[in-house]
Amino acid sequence: MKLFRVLVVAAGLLLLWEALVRLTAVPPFILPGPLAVALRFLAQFDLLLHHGWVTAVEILLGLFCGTLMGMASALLIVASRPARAWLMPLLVISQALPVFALAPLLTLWFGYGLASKVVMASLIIYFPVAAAFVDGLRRADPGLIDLARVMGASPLAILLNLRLPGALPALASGLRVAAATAPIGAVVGEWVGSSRGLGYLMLHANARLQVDLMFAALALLALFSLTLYFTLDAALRRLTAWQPESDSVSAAGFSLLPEKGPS
Amino acid sequence: MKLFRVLVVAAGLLLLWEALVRLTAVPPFILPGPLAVALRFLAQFDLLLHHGWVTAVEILLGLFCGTLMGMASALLIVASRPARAWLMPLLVISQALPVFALAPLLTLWFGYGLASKVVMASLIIYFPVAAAFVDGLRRADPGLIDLARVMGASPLAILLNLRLPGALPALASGLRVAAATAPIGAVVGEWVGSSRGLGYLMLHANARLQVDLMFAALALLALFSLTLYFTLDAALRRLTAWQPESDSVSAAGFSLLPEKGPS
Amino acid sequence: MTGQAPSVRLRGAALRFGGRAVFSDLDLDLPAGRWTCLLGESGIGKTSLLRLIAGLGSADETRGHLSCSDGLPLAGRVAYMGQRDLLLPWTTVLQNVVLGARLRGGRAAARETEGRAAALLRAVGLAGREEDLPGSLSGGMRQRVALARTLFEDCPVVLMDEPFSALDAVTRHRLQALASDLLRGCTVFMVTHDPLEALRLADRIEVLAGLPPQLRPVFEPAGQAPRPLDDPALAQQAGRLMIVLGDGARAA
Amino acid sequence: MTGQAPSVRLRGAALRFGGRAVFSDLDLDLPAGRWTCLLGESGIGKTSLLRLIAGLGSADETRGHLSCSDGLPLAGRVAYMGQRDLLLPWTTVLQNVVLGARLRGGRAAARETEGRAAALLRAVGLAGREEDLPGSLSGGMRQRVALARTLFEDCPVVLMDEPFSALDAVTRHRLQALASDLLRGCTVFMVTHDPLEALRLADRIEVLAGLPPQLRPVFEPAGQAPRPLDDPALAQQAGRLMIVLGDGARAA
Amino acid sequence: AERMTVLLDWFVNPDHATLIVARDGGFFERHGLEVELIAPADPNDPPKLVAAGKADLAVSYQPQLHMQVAAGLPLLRVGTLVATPLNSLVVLRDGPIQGLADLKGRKIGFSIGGFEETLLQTMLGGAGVALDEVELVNVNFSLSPALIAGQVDAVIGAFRNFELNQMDIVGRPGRAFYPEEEGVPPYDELVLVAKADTLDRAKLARFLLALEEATTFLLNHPQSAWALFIASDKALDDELNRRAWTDTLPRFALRPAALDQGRYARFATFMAENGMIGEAGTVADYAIDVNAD
Ligand SMILES: Nc1ncnc2c1ncn2[C@@H]1O[C@H](COP(=O)(O)OP(=O)(O)OP(=O)(O)O)[C@@H](O)[C@H]1O
Ligand SMILES: Nc1ncnc2c1ncn2[C@@H]1O[C@H](COP(=O)(O)OP(=O)(O)OP(=O)(O)O)[C@@H](O)[C@H]1O
Ligand SMILES: [Mg+2]
Ligand SMILES: [Mg+2]
Repeated sequence: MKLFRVLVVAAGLLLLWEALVRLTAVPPFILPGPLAVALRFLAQFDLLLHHGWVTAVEILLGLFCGTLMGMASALLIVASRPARAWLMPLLVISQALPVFALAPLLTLWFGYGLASKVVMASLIIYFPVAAAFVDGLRRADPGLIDLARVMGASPLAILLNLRLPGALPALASGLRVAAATAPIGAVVGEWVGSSRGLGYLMLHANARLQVDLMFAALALLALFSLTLYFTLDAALRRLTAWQPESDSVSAAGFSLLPEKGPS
Repeated sequence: MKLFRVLVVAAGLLLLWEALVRLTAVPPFILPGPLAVALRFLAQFDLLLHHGWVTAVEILLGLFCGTLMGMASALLIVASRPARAWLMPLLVISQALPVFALAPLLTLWFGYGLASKVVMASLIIYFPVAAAFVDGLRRADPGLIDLARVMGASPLAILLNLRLPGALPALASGLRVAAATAPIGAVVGEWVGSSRGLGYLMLHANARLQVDLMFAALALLALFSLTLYFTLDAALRRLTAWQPESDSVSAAGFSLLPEKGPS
Repeated sequence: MTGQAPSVRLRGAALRFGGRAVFSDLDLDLPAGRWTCLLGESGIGKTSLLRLIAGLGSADETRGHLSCSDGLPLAGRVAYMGQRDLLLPWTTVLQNVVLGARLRGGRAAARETEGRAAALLRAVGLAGREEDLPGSLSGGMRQRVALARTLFEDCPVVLMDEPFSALDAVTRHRLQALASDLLRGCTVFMVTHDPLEALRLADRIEVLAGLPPQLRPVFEPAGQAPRPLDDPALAQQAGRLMIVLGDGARAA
Repeated sequence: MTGQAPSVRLRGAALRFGGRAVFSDLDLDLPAGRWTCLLGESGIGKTSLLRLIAGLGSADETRGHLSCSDGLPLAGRVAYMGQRDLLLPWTTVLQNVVLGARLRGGRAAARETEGRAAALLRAVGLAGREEDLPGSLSGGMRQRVALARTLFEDCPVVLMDEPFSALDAVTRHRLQALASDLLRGCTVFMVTHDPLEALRLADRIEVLAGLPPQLRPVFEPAGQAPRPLDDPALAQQAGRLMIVLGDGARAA
Repeated sequence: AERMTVLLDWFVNPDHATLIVARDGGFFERHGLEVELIAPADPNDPPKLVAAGKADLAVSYQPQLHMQVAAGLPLLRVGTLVATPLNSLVVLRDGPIQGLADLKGRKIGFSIGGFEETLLQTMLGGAGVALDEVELVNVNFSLSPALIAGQVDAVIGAFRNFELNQMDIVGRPGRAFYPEEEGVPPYDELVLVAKADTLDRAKLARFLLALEEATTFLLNHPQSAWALFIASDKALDDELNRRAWTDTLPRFALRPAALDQGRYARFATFMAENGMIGEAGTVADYAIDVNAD
């Protein structure tokens, strides 16, 4: 059922794409049709796989480091008010600096290899994770915190046992955004300078007007994002299952059968 | 007091920057010291202001459109389960596509003017806003929803009167991320094609080895981000004042004086 | 209360959470225009039964037949006061009271009813707190706002889950009289833990007890509610009711 | 309870939210090892007073002098049961009961005490629900978990805010006896709305009433708590207490 | 073997043929060098990184070299890859622009390199059009798409061996105007730069010798060289590269190490006259012949 839906979405997207190409008469060197892209995808599957693999590693490492850094900053920010006052502006700035300005600096410090891409991807997902987590941590139920204080809990114990679990749903929100953003982080990281990876392949293909190859790479990247997002989503849902959710549909009132005849 | 803190943060940042430059011996053509940048900032204030103004307009419009689109998608997603099934993957994909791949397409459709930058800035902040808002809307207290159902409320009335206000804190989280991200969206837009704006100025300065001018522009951009973030933050805090927050510090227990002598 | 209140008839109600059945095959009649009280041990399923009648499902399986004496569906003419106060934290006390009007008719409709809501708030002793946020109220005050909201709904059928549990004896006594007065003619179903409260207000008392839980109609207190608490008959009945409740507890 | 319970002495307590003073210049003595009950109208400031003693501030201004008979600070040896149940929604009932041990001593310390916690859960009638999440409990069950958690704390001073309000008469009766038994020798301060409960458990009853609210020591019921409810002396005292409460309400 | 890191100016393309062939044909190896080629995405970065000591050599452009040295980067041109300009102003062949004078009031797209305004000023000036009579738009990577899609009327910064073929392949052939025919002194498009203060002349001499041998091989055996080139990366084997390959061959510097002092001095003077650098300076400040002493 779920797989079926995904397939239908995919088919719908492709149709939309085809329609777009036809209706707006976009020249193929700007937006090729899905068929051309699919053919190219199959024809250069090895190449895509080779570069895709590199990018996948960067994405996962970036997600890992970024999440770790983000969570650590958030804990720091919530643990002490001074940290918050000083760290928050830094955090915001970290988000606002365009990569290309930092690229030479990053290459200088981290070299041309994996490291600089991972740093880039981490930087990009760092802020959403940290911001969401901070918000979650600060929104802990004051009643619970009061209770813990009377119980003689240290601020650290309160952080770990009360604020942290309570902030998981908010953290999950941030992580979902991060999961969808990490691929673009890695690709932008490859922009810093590389000779492998989907980002490299795309720029390369773009520079040479191999637009169908570029879109094939793009499709693979989108696939990564979706896989990452929905895998993480499922995992996070399990972790925050205690949190009541109310779909407009799922929590609908049931209806009892009206009585038919005397029973 | 607050202003004082901001000033201290700024001073601290500059010191950090200076220390970085000195300790790591970064050559000035990769990272100039803060003094050189400040001098350049003053010397070319008019130029920076001219380009900065363009970018500021793009940022604000992008933030506005992106937020609107994100909120609308979130409402749609929560309002109907089918919309959720179909729209969510699209949303994730929208986040995962690197802008530069779409840039030729976007400029083809929207030209090199304001529109394409606004579209790009909107695209970049769209997902964080939509994702956070969806999470907030779905986390409405099921008890409240039940109550409203018994009261005979339509799903729309429930959405507007219960889910929406309840989701404001989560939306605020998303908006904070958006505020910090919007500037980079506008800059990337300019970078793809433009003849004005801070992004353009940065590229231009970079190509001419006017690294201090580039960093002056970067500083202005960071200033934009900070202003935007903290302004929005203050506004959002007022809007969600009903939400209990518990700082580790502010919600601390007070202590009664121990009694001294008979009273 | 507008219109004639119907009687409500529930047959073969069953409810299950996961592997644990709360009850199965319960039959219940709520006589038209009368006040029925439900007592029973904590956790036996009173709230679940109330929610089932209100059409609210969170259980994994819910079954049963529900009908009204006038043949019309119950939905849309029932007011529900939950065990939690369920106030909207982001809006004022007054806006919480007019919530029903707002949800059904929008902001304008709600505004027209604000006078009536303010009068109800005065009646429950919250005059002057109309513009406060619920977060600044005490537990009992919050419960009184929820009560005012329920009374405000003006429905022919009213379901209330421990509506006076957080109130002091004096306020409780006064609000029982108020509710009894305002809900005269309504078909009321109220869960309570206080036998005296049940005896004071109910036309009919049911006890949910046993394993599997069964409904046992116990009393039809005589006289017109609200009955005075110092009535010696009431004290005697209270003793008998406690014995029934104790038996139920021992049986489970 | 470990160690000798101190008496607690509060002088000149004052509390203000925004422009609204809740009370000012209250004096209160909690005799060592005795059970003090506090009654009073809803919203008069009982919870606020309890929180003040617990060292919890959310008011805009809090003043007063607090001391213990042994000269040591009160913090760190007081158990607090709030008016809301305050269960952690993400962890099991058992883990909620051992929360104090967990917060003070970490996971390992908590594990050692799980046996005692399970026994307490059995005592409050929740055997078999140890591994459930609080979200799947009824209101009364949640309150019983909170009670178990408070009893688990084993502190010389215990503050409880309407600890039995969501329980049916039978369970309430049983748990009153349990608490009275387990808290023997503790300095207990309990807010309640039920005069009979106060008469059954308290060594001393205080009523908060008036404008500005003042504490009026009313009763020192004779005999050993928990007193049987069918004691005729108790019924008579209940009548007198109701009159005091009614007076207080009229005065305000 | 001694390791060397060379930063390219852009993704691998036929302009780098001699480097690729020298690496994959074993020419570097024969001179005891193990060379790593790294492609950046921003052509502005490599010179900075070389100046910061993060690589031995960078591929850059002669006009940028003058600007970089003027900005204080410790760089020296030590070799030449492509000895003619490649940059050109391109319009659609069947479009409305027949001569440079037609550009008056038109839109010109450019990819910011830092030098395009001077180029345009000189080229347009010759046709009697002032720089402020055209509208400049930064189109970044999308030079030919922007032109083909009609979003701009001309692009500057297009490489004659590359963009022209690109346009031809998609059926919208272009017409190029060459800077060196429109008043701009000829220059070396692609040069190799090294950090001035840590120059290892002997090593560089070996490097350039290997490069020279590779260039000769390229000219003598274009087919085998092409095979080596596409073997280095499968993605390179396409119609565009094949065409660009042919067009680039005659433009490679046959003597990569050789330095034409007069030509460099003339160009420096041109740059200074146009305000791109403060003063022309002496050639020795920015370019050397590693084999001279
Ligand atoms: N956070 C707050 N902000 C503003 N006012 C508050 C706040 N908390 C309590 N109050 C006010 O303080 C007064 C006393 O509240 P408190 O909770 O102590 O009452 P209470 O005696 O416990 O009542 P109840 O029996 O209903 O629980 C009330 O008028 C209440 O509105
Ligand atoms: N969401 C849920 N998930 C699982 N079990 C539930 C859920 N809600 C209620 N239950 C179970 O159903 C049973 C009946 O609960 P209900 O709330 O109806 O009790 P109650 O009679 O109202 O008790 P109380 O007097 O304590 O409010 C309890 O055993 C409870 O654990
Ligand atoms: Mg219940
Ligand atoms: Mg209270």
